[in-house]
Amino acid sequence: MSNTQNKSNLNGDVHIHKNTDSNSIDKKEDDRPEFETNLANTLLHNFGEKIKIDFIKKNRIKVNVQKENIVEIAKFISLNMKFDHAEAVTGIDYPEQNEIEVVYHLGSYEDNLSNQILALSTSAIREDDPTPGSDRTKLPSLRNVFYSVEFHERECFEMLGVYFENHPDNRRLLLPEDWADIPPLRKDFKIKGR
Amino acid sequence: MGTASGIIKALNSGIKHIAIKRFTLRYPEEKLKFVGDGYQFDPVSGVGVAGLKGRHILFHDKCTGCQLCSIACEGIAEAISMVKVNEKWKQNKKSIMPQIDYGKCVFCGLCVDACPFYALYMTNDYELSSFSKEGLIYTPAQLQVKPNIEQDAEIKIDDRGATHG
Amino acid sequence: MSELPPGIKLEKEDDKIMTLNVGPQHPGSGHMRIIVKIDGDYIVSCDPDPGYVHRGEEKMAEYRNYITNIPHLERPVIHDSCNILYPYCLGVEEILGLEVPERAKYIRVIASELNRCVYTLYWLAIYGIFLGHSTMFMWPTGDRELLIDLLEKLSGARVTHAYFIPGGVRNDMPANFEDVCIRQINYFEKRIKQYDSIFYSNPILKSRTIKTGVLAQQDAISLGATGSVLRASGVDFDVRKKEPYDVYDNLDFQSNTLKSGDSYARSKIPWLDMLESCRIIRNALEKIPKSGSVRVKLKPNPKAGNVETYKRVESGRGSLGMYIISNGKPEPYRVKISVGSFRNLICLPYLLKGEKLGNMPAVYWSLNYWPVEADR
Amino acid sequence: MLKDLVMPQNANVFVSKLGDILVKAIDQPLGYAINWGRIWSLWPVHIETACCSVEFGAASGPRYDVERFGIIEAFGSLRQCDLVVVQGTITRKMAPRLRLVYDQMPDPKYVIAMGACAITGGLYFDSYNVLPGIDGVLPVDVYVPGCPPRPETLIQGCMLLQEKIKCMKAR
Repeated sequence: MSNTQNKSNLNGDVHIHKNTDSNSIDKKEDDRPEFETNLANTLLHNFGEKIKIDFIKKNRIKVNVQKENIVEIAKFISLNMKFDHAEAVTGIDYPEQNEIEVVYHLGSYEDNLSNQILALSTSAIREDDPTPGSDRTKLPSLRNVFYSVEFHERECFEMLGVYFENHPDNRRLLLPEDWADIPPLRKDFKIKGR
Repeated sequence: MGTASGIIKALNSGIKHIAIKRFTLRYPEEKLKFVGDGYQFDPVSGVGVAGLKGRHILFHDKCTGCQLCSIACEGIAEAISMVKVNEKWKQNKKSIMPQIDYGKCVFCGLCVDACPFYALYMTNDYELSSFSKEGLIYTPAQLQVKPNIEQDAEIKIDDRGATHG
Repeated sequence: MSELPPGIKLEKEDDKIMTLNVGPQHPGSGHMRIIVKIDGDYIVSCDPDPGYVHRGEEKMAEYRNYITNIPHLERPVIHDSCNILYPYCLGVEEILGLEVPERAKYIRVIASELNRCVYTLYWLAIYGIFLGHSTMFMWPTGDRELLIDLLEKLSGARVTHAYFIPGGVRNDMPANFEDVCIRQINYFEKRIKQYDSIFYSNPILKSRTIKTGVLAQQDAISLGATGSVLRASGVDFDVRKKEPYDVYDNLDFQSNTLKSGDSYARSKIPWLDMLESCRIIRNALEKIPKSGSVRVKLKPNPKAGNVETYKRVESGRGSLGMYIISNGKPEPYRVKISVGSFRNLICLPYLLKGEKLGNMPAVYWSLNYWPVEADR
Repeated sequence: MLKDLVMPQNANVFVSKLGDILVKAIDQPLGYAINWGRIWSLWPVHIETACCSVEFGAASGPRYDVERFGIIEAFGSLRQCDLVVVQGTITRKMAPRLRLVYDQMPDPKYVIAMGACAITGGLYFDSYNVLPGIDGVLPVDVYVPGCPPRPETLIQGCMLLQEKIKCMKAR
């Protein structure tokens, strides 16, 4: 499905912001796809300083938000922009920046949005000596906004040690019951012989 | 549609199979025929030659002991280790050749892709079961033996179904 | 009593509610455990306990370079290995800036459609035998061998092909592959059309699956279901149609949708997809360029810039995405595999609640769930 | 002669000698018969540990049809089984369950390690959750290499196991 079709079918709820704000994206760059830029501008128009656009590519947008605002922005994305499910929740460990980034890849089953993936990323503080669940590595859970993230967040909790507040069921999912080491997907967890 | 007609329909399509030929391959007597002599790789064009990925065959007169196969396997299964051989080849100064542990090998064929001297190929031999782990380790001398196998059964399709023959 | 291994405890429940462990050694559970609480014959709640085949693929991928990642990344679904390598190859091609030759794109489509049928037939066989329909185990496993033969001619292995590689495919098609492929696909299509009479119109199957485990359209969307589970609930979403990759936009096919959302519809969608796959393969074999290169030559340790990419394809179990982050080293910084099985798992507690225990295999296997893939 | 032997004072010796002779005469054919029975009823436990179960399923399919040898018939109850085919990777979560299953089986029992992961860990030699082979968990009789092994290799492995049982002393 081409982008021109997408634009004509765009849902009425989404107000495309036409005026060039100081914060909005420069449209002079030709390689930026139009439909995706409009989507990003909708977000920028409504939240302004709270969000930061990482990149806009064909069919892919990545926005970066603070963890205090993520629930509010996710609600907006879910209700007004019609992104209705999460494809993946990825935790990425950055020991140098001392943070753990969590990326929600949000997709939609609406006809005009179905080729789009909106990556909503936020980051939590990383502790060098993790005690999963009781240290400062905490994020608000999006489970009440996107129901489909429930198991993904559980997986992220055990693999990266990010505790999701307000998640109904922050238990272990894949690892053995007697796992007592640090969460395995952290960079300081070394595997055998490497 | 009623239950009865559903049962009759299912029975009817099942009963037809009485007249269909047997599909079973009688394994120890018949063996499947494969494309070519096994998976090979042409480093000049950079494209493989289709074939079964079975046990390797090592050509001692071409192996230079460059360890590229071993390096390729390092990130995959660590199945290939270089061992000393009691042979003198002028292209192989260090006299080392790959030894493959089939307890670790996953038959991906990336070692064949890595070999630039046409020394390591894969053959159609797949019968490698053993009583012990040591029996799965193939030394360079064992690897140079060309397997002697008769594989000739092929799928034949006609009006009365598929069969091997 | 002997000492119990860690993690297994004997719980004491009240008289009415009983806890039942289904799996991991249970013919109906596969490689996972489902902890169900039952009241008489009715399931009160269900708690899936996956992770018995969790092998740390994502961690291992961080220690291997872009080429040596190929063999182990296909292991989660060995019988659908082309489709799980597809998004990885697409992603790495974007990261390294490779242009895939046209012929390789068509070969990829053919291989991935063959592989989708192989996967679906195995799943159908398992679904059949757990519903007590042993003919439905024998027929698909037999017909599967026809396609496995084709894939074996193409790639050299029965199931773990390791055939896709960033920049194309490992080797070209063998001689007269097209003729053999057309002949076997025609026969195969004739065979699977008979499944309708022996399986899908069988009153035993119908009484066990119709109106069990109904997933409404709105719930399927909000639970984030994908693949056959989603399309059985009436949502028309197929990545091949919505976000065509490689040459799928040149090919003639349709995505199948059913409305009812019960186990019967979920079991029928993959079968309809197989018929569609046969069409795609024939179409691709007509359009494929007759000669040309099939692989871009790669350097041994290719390096990439600071790029991240999320690519997805339609696998046998639904949308399969790979999120690859590169930081300029020969190894990826992070690989996340987002698989259809794991996404569909969340439907299981929802669907089983209030269902009878005897319907559990019918509902559980209809989710098109492959535990090894979900655990990764 | 015989009359000399069967004296009241050496009757005990005679009986024990006769016992030895009887055991020697019967042991071999009886043991052969017992082993013959065991060879043709190698029924595996239905425990799938990882992805090799795909090829295990294919081996029971119409093309290879291992049941024509009387072996590897998929079976429900582990109390009636005498073979564990470890179908692939054993993770740390699965290992205690596998041992639990093995301990519950009646003697005699045999183990086939199927696939590279079950033999040495295979591809997952550096994974944090995978055991490096099942030798530490179960005593293995036959190793079937491959990733996964072709059904032919599995059948060959079963035949090796039959050879091994033939040479075993039946108890």
